[in-house]
Amino acid sequence: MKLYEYMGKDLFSSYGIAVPRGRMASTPGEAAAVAAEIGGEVVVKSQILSGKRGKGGGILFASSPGEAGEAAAKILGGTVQGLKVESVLVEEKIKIDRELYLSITVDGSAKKPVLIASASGGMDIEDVPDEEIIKYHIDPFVGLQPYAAREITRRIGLAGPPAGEMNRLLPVLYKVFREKDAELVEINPLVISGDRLIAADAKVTIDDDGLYRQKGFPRVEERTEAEQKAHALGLSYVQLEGNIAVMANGAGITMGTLDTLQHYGGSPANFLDAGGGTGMEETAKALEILLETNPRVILINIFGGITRCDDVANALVKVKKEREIPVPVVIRLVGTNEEIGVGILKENGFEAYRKMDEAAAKAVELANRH
Amino acid sequence: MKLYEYMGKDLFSSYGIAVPRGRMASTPGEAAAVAAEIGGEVVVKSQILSGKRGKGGGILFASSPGEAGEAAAKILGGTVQGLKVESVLVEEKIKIDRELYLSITVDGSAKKPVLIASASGGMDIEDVPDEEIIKYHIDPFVGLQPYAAREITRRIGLAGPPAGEMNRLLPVLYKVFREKDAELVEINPLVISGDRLIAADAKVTIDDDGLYRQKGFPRVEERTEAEQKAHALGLSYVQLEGNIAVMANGAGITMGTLDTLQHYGGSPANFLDAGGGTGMEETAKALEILLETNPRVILINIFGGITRCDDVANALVKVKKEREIPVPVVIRLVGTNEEIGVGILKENGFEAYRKMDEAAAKAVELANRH
Amino acid sequence: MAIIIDENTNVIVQGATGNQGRFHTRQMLAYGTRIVGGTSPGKGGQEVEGIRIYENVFAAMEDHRVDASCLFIPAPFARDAAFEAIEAGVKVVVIITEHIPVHDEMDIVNFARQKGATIIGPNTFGIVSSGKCKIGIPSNRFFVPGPVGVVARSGTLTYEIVANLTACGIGQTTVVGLGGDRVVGLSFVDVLQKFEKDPETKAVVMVGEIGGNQEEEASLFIKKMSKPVVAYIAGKSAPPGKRMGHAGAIIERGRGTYEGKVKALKEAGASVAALPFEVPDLVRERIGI
Amino acid sequence: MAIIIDENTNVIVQGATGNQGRFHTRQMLAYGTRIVGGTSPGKGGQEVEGIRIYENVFAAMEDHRVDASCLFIPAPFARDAAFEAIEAGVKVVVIITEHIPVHDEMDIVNFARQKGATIIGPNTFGIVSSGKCKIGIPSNRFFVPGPVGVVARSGTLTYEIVANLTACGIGQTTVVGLGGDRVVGLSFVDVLQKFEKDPETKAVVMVGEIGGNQEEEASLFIKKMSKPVVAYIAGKSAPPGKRMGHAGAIIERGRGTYEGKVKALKEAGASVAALPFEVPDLVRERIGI
Repeated sequence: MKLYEYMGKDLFSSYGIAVPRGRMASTPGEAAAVAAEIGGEVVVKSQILSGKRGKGGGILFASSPGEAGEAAAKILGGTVQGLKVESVLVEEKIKIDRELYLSITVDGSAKKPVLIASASGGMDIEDVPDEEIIKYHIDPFVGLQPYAAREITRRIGLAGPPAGEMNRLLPVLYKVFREKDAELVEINPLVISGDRLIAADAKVTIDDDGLYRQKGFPRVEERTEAEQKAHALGLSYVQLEGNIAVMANGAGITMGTLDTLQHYGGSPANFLDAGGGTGMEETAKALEILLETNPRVILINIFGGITRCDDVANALVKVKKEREIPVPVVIRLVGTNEEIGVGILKENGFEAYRKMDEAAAKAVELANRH
Repeated sequence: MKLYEYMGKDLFSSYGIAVPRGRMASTPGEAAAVAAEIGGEVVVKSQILSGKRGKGGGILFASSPGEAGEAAAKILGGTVQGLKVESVLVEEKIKIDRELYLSITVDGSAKKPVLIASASGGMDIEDVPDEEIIKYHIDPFVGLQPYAAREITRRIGLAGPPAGEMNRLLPVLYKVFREKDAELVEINPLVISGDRLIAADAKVTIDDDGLYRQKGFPRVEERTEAEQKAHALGLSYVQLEGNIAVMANGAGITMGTLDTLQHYGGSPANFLDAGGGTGMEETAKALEILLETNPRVILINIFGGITRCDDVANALVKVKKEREIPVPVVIRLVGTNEEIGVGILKENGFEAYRKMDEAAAKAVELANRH
Repeated sequence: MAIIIDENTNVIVQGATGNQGRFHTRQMLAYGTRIVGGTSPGKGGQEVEGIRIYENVFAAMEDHRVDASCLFIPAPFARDAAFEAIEAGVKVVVIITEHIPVHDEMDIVNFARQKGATIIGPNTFGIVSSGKCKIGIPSNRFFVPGPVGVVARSGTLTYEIVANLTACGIGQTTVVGLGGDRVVGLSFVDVLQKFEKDPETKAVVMVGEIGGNQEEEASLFIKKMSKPVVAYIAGKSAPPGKRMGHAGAIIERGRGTYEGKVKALKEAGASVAALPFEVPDLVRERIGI
Repeated sequence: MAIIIDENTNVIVQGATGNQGRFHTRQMLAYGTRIVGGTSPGKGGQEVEGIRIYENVFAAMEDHRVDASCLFIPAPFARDAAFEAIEAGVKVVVIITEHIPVHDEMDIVNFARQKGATIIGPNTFGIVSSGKCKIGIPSNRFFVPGPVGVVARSGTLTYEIVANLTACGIGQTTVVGLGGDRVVGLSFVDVLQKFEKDPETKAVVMVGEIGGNQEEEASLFIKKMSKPVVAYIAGKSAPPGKRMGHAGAIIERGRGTYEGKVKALKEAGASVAALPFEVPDLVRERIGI
């Protein structure tokens, strides 16, 4: 779950990490009030779950409360990077002497947290050459110890008061990362402003699987309505542009199904992974979600392991009995209780394929026939 | 630093470990007041830094506030196990269904914390055979995890609600041990009272070397006045019964000096380890401490490493100049700046030996001459 | 021969009294897996499918040599259960559980490294040494002995490919599910190394996915392998996965795409199937059967 | 030959700019120790006794191979400094500092175990391979090459015994100070094993103390040694040390007394000196010089 910048900064602040003074606002009036409270020049930043807002016109400067209100009015309700802006963060404009980059994330290869830092921060961090990027892997049983912080600071090349600030910041940032089940904590830019280090941005992603033990976070929703509905059923769903609705069980086989469809010239309407052990009721609901996308064909590809073929067949029959299915359904069904499932389908007028490629080819043929 | 039982229980209580209701009292009146507050039967326990109070008459029972006051009057100001009692702990008398033993301490061989538990707790724990004692070593980087707690509980042989209580207690006790720089946390007996586990005693020792970062503990003083004085100078001092005052530099060589004295029939008045790098001023003060014990002879055994022989010699001369030294001083002096030191001593009428055995023999001879 | 587990592997099932645990204990027994016990706190002494239930792994090990463990433990308790198995001395720990927090996964994998244990998963279908031992959840019917080692990131896609192989008369030495999560115990390279050393394995099928850089790392090892590798990479047409801010980009540095993975594998000498059902033909081609 | 360190050992001094660090850097250089650098945060680039000071151990290792480190770091910072050396890859870490909290000592020793480093100390005088390398604080004059390995718990008593040996014409291969604290990196057994394997060491002198059960554990190994061992145990007449509640008694179970240690050592075939100055004669007797 991604956090909005203002939430990430609130989180940082609660750990004693310095952030610019400021507050979230949902209306131009609120924005002007926050600007008045801060005094002087302010920055008005659109709150969306994406980076590169600066280049997208999502960050404006203002030198009075009136200007701040106007800036907020320009941004609020509009879109930045294709995302609707519902709130802004109004904060003091800080003096920037230098911009650094700092983050901690999970390194799947090393199977450890990795701290990434660079003396060259700011918008173009992805173009900074590898030799200017510092990577430090953290043993989860040891944590980020003071000596490691000093070594990272040394490699960044800091000296004087900002070096001391960095030595203090690094273990705290790891603490946030660990205690909050974060997959990512990123500060870009981390600004040197006089003697101080200030987190001028905050990008925090909380591990969805860790949310059950992370109380006190507002729930941020990034999914479309259909995706939310699928998620509530324990299904993984992504909307796509095509006209063949797809349901399979397992992320890999769902991807394989899409690949096969495209191979035969078809165009998938969605990615729906029904998971490994979904029962009859969930399967029926998943079908409902597919139908709502108004596809030309539905392709169901089930390789039964934990999922039982008879459950899938019964679910299909149930949906058919409850409502009309206005488009053809192509089913591939093998695995656990395959014979029973195929029998149920036949009795109810569905044809079942044993081979994935044949089923995919058939679905493409039907979609293109219209 | 050992904590009094009531301090240990306050500490446990602050971590959510169940202890009997009660409070410390310094007068019979206070004891009666605490008993009245608790109601019903109470226990009045002398607060001394030693075990086996029960066998020594230091624990009395009372069934009314009046009786509690009388019990406190009996104990307060007296001695238990040779120690003066200045306070008592008055607490509810708990129902004892069973007594267990539980502690965590440092295992110098394994170089790890070790948790020790036994289903047979109570006063005679030291006589419980090894096979009824459970030892579990804790990796300091991993801590005491829930699975380990369950395994210990299983090996103790607990079932039902007390097993659940034990599973919760064990990681908390380790937390106390680790967070408070403890060398020992011991609960004996740990009482099963109905469904509950209650710490009926609390023995906690805080690592002296960790005290600098352990705020919030009252300082408990176990040393004699002379020992305190020596400790304030960074010296390690223990009072003994004999008549030859001894000073050496290093715990091992001080022990070796005592051994050698006894070998020649002498009797040491003290153990004074002046440490490895003590300067002139500290050495002079250490001499003052020795003189206060009114010995017959003083034996100084210095093998100079960090300690410089000239510093020791100068210290001796300084003391001699400032005050009369009423007893003979035998000095053994070798090592760093030996020649300078021996020169200074000779100039000032002291004789220096090079060999430890000769110096010890001389000291014994002088002590026995009187 | 086979890798990691074989007919002599003694297995316990952690969480054997739950629905999943019970069902798959029965399935594994039916496959011939030597299950010597199950665990379930508070249920020591019971029986499930004729298997004795113990309070914990330590208790089971008082009665049996235990070589491997299979976890059917809910995500919030999986870290503790895995630690228990590792500390008790179990050398192969198969974690079926999905949705384990990634910090717990890092803890598990690093604890296992310290103690010299092999973690399979989390979020895996498990591991099958065909005809000898199955630890995990795939259905029994498709796994038959033969000359091909299979290593995969995802489950059902692997069943698909294994079933295709079996249908074409190509059996498997061992089929390893690495697990679908970001942090898992084994990488492709770890398993390829074992297959390279296993005398019965004549070729390896590797089932990858877009994202991460495991397949690229595997390519470096494949270059040095004496045995042929056939790969399929899922996700040619998949929507882009979520990205971990700039940090993710810095770690991946352009790796992780379908095209990049296929290029790396082909340059390393692997055959790459465009679609899952092409795998058996490519295997035939490479081992000449 | 010698154990642990020799004439090729490259040493850095952590905390080289303090009084102690500076003094002993000079002394070690005078003994012939190959000191390649010192560390002191914030003082990188300075020089002490002609030795370059680095910001930290990592920086020193960019310029030099570093085999061993000697810590003159105040107790509150010793844990972190030791961790730094260990993680940087230093394989022998000598910790002179006394009064380090015991929990920090456990952390240091267990971290070193994970990383394969040897900790000498804390609260040790150090280690001397006579004529080759001295890491620590003993004065240079008494340590001359010869056939006897020395291992001890306490400092000054060791100087006493080494000086006696040297005065009698018996030099030393290596003299190891285990350290006086309850938790230290090496035990008597660890060092005895190394001396047993060292071809130049003909006999071992072991200087123990009352308390703990290290000497009893060493006795079990001495039984199997091919080389003679001469021991002295200090504290025959010492006041009893502080006891860790019942827990201490349960761990020691009657071991730890002077009589028990001497009995165990004698039964294992060691010669036991009643007083420190008897050691040289016993050594002569055992190696026939």
